[in-house]
Amino acid sequence: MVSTSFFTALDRIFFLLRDWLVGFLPVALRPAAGVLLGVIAIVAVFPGFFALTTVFERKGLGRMQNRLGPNRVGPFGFFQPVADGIKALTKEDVVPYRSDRIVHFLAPLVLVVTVFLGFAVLPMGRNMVLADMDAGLLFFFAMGAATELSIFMAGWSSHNKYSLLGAMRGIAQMISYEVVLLLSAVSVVMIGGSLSLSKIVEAQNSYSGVFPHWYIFTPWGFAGFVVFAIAATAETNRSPFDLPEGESELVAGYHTEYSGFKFALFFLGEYLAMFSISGLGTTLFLGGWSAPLSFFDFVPSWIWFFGKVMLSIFVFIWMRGTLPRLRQDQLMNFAWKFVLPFTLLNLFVTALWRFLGEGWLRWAVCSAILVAAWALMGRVGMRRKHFGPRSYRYAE
Amino acid sequence: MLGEGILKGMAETAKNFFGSYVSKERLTTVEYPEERVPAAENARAFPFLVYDGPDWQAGLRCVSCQICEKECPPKCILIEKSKDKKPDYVGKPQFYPVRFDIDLSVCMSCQICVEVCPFDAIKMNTEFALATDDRFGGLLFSREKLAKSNEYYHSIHPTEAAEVDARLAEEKAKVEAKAKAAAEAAAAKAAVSASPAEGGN
Amino acid sequence: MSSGVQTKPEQLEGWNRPPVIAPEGEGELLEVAMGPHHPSTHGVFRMDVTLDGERVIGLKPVFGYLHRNHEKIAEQTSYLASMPYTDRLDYFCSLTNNWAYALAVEKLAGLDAPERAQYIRVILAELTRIQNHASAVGFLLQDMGASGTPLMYAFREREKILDLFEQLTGARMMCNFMRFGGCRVDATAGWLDGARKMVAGLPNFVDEFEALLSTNEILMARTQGVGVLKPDLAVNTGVSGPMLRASGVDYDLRKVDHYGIYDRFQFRVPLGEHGDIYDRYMVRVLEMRESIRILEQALKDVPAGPVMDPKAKSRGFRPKPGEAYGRIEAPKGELGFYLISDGTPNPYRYRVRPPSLINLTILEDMCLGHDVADVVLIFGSVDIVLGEVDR
Amino acid sequence: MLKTVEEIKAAIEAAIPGAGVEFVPNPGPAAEHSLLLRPESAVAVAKFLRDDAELAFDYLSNVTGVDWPDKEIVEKVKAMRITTKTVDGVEQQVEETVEETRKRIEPGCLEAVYHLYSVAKKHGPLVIRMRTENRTDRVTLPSLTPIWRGAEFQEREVFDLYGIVFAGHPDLRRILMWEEFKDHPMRKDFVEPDDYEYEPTAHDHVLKRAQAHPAAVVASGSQRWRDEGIR
Repeated sequence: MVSTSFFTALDRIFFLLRDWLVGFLPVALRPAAGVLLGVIAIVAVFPGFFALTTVFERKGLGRMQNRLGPNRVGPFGFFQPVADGIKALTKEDVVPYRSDRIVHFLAPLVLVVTVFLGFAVLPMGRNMVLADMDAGLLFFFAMGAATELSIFMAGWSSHNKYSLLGAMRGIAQMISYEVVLLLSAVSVVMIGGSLSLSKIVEAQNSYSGVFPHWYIFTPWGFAGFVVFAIAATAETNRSPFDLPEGESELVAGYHTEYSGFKFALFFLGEYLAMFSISGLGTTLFLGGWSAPLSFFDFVPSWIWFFGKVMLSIFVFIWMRGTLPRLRQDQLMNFAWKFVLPFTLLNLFVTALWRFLGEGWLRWAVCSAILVAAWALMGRVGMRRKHFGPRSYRYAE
Repeated sequence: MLGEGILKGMAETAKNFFGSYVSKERLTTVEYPEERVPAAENARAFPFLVYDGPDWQAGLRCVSCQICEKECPPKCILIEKSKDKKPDYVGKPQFYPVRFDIDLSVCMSCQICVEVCPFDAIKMNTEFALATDDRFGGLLFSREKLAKSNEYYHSIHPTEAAEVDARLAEEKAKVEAKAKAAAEAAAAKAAVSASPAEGGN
Repeated sequence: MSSGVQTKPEQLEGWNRPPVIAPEGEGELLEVAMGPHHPSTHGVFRMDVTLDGERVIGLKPVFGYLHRNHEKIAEQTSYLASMPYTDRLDYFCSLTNNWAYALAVEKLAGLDAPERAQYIRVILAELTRIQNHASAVGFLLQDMGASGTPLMYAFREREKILDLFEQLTGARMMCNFMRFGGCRVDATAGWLDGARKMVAGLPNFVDEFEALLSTNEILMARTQGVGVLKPDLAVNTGVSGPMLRASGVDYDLRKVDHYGIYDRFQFRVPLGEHGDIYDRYMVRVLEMRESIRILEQALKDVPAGPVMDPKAKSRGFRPKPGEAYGRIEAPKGELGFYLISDGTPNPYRYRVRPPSLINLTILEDMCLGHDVADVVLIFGSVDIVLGEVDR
Repeated sequence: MLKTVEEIKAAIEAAIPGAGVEFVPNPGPAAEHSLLLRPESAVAVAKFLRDDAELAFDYLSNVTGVDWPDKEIVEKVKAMRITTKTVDGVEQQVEETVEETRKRIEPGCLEAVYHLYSVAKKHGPLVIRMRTENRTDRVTLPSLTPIWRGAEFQEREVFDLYGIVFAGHPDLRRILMWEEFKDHPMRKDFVEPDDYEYEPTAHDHVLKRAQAHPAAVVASGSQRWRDEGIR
């Protein structure tokens, strides 16, 4: 019993901490102070998380490429982000002569602020959500869409051809994949019956035997998750959809003309967007903060949440380490001609799942439809675009 | 199926990710300043001058023939010939360089000076970390800096140095034998020419 | 001097210019100077690209940033002293550069390399080819945005090959190894064993390399049907090497010219059918496999014997007056040296036929009508080294 | 199998009357003899070489220039001279062999050398050459780029480094040197300007040479350098 209460306390540790801190204040100020503390926690924790991720990313990429990765600053190179931060802070802030200075200055700020706002609705643990809105999902997507603005601001104001091309690519790509992202989330809403992210997690937080009822373990959920992952990668401009940055073509895309701390802000924004979208994916398909097996329930819920986010970050890094980049027209084709129809089909399959009732039949039917659709559309698409594996002849 | 190739590639990177923790074959990195790969025996960096014996000035093998100066592709060698002569390793009087400069900032480590040297006087060093912050002359090595003992040569290129030593010893033996023969002949001649005189006495 | 006589392309007979691509709709064209400082121009190289949106409607390559007049330097020094300069042409494959130059001088002076030297040359050239192709493909995929993973795998193997080079020649990249009438030093039995061991591990590497991306859908979508070079145009443009063979032209100097001792080895010449980037990629990968085959055969029985022609001499080398053009199948294409001797110790005329430069002739034709992202790929698939282009 | 260079010459002359192809022997061990084309008929000959079914030289491997500066030739000539001598009181005209030293200047030229191969027939090389009339003002040769596109960059390079103007080249600009550069660095009489991109190094004989330089200026080219103050 002692241990149970200990783990419960650990699960609620952030609340206890907050209540203890807020307890020093007059009662009237307590709710506001509590929220403020939450905001501070998010603003403090996630950049720290970002710093760690950069090291892990570089080390992970290094290992995938049979290198060691950074290992010079501090033990195992873990202080590398500190060095990087100092470097970014002390660097000269170069603003192009003919740029639109105000917009140029605002762009990174807009990015970081809007991305931070998205965290407000993510349930990071049992009851750990800053603003538990009824339409949390909608709020999240609204905030996500605002990042496009900042990219365009950056690209336009820089007065640089590469930046402009990068920004144009970015806008086109993000708008296209926004549609897919939303539609793949809609299937979750259809089953979960709520736009509130905490309710969606609650809906998944139950077990058959030891196995959880996460949406990813259903045919429509798995398909939805795959599509969501594709769209999320595109939305955060990560490889293989990193065209707006397109290092080998566009130098650095929309942030070519940024240096010093503004560049660091862009960098931060990109990673924060990655965290928030991973958090959303976790919430929607991976059961949010719920434990993967019922007997692990005692582990604090926020550990599960962050663990799952970390896992998805690893997948992001893994993809970056493997995949080459798509081309703009292929990216758009893929979004509108493959992913979008597939997502629409998935909506239909979700509905089917909802109304077929319990039993093996819905499993078989839904899986068959989705697998067949994926295979067929993939084959047709590859044939239409005339690509596929080839065999080679030799001259003796 | 669409995505097959992508999954195959991902499996490959995953294999390398975990493989790099267990296999030395995969993780070939050598963390340079702390650990170093031993230099290959043939490795070459920059030239140095070989001397025999304890005194570098007396033992310098270079006879200032200036072939290397002429053949050096980037022309980084500057030699000034001595006016007087001093005996070389076989005892034959030879010129020696009063000045032998190699501008290592220009040298491109091609080893042609070594190849063309008929006296095995210039060889390649394996020391490559010569960075200096003196841009004008920090890498202009003079005789003093270039001279390295034969023992040092043996320590960096043992096989090659042994061959060179054997060759030189052979030459020396040949020269000595010749000199001995000549001396004997001269002695004999002297004896022959002396004997009538003796008889005359 | 005036900039010469300009004739409009359409007035020329047989002038195989690319079709002029007109911009679509209205609006301004964007002129972007890609380079000289750009992440994927493989050095200091510039492409003045005219863009309609992201579509390329004009491209002019500009180079010479690395020009050092290598030919003039060579004409002012002795034959031997040019050898280390050839290392610095295509600094990825110094050994094949050495060989091409040695071959030309041997032709000029009537020398012949002994058996053992020929074997060593073949071994070194094929090792060079493997490491060059691996890195070229790695760089191509790097340009495609693959975060350097394939490049790092290529470099991992290259590291092992360079170690072999260092053990034999004394240097990793600037080998300066071949001589007129042979090789500078002999390969020891230990070195040959090391090479055998290294070569035994290579097929594994190529398999891994192929598994990584060869059937990757993104790669296929990006490269297939992009940058197509038709065989007759390729021949007319003097394109050589893997690029020519990717267009389906069976022309491998190892088979055609019978230089060295390539006649003795069994190997095949892979040919592409479409002449696009994917074919160039795959032809390189398949050539690596064939090189491994040659290496296995060459390393099996290296005959004993000297490695230098006894007629050859390092000092006072003066070929008889005359001229010679020697060419070999370097990893990048046909590398030729044209030499005129006037009987003095210095060549009267020394000319390098740089495959990288001549393969670039066709760059504009291949790029027109494609996206700016494809320009980078097409350029990467040509496989150039600026040290050789600019000389 | 490839015909000999003489046979090719005969084939050309049969196909193009008045082509005026000249045979240039190569004394070296390589024995790659070449054909000297006349600029007027060079394009026609090149087209024939490319399109003839038997020759099929479809692959232009190498294009290069060679500079042959004016040569002063000192030769001893034996000349028959008719002198008037008085022999036995009679004036007679006698032929006499006199040896005299003559100096003559053999005019130089710029030469473009093309190495042709056949990909279709897998034979080669055939070396063809063209020569300009002199090295100063009459330096125009016909471009073979319309026949072999492979000549495009290489002819530009020859133009850049040697100054041969290829008439009919679609885009004859400098290729390796920068546009503003004067003179042609691969010519034998080109004198390196010691003063451009100069920075002091330990390897500093350059400095001394530069100071001694004005006296050594022989070529008008480097004088132009000096005049226009390029550094």
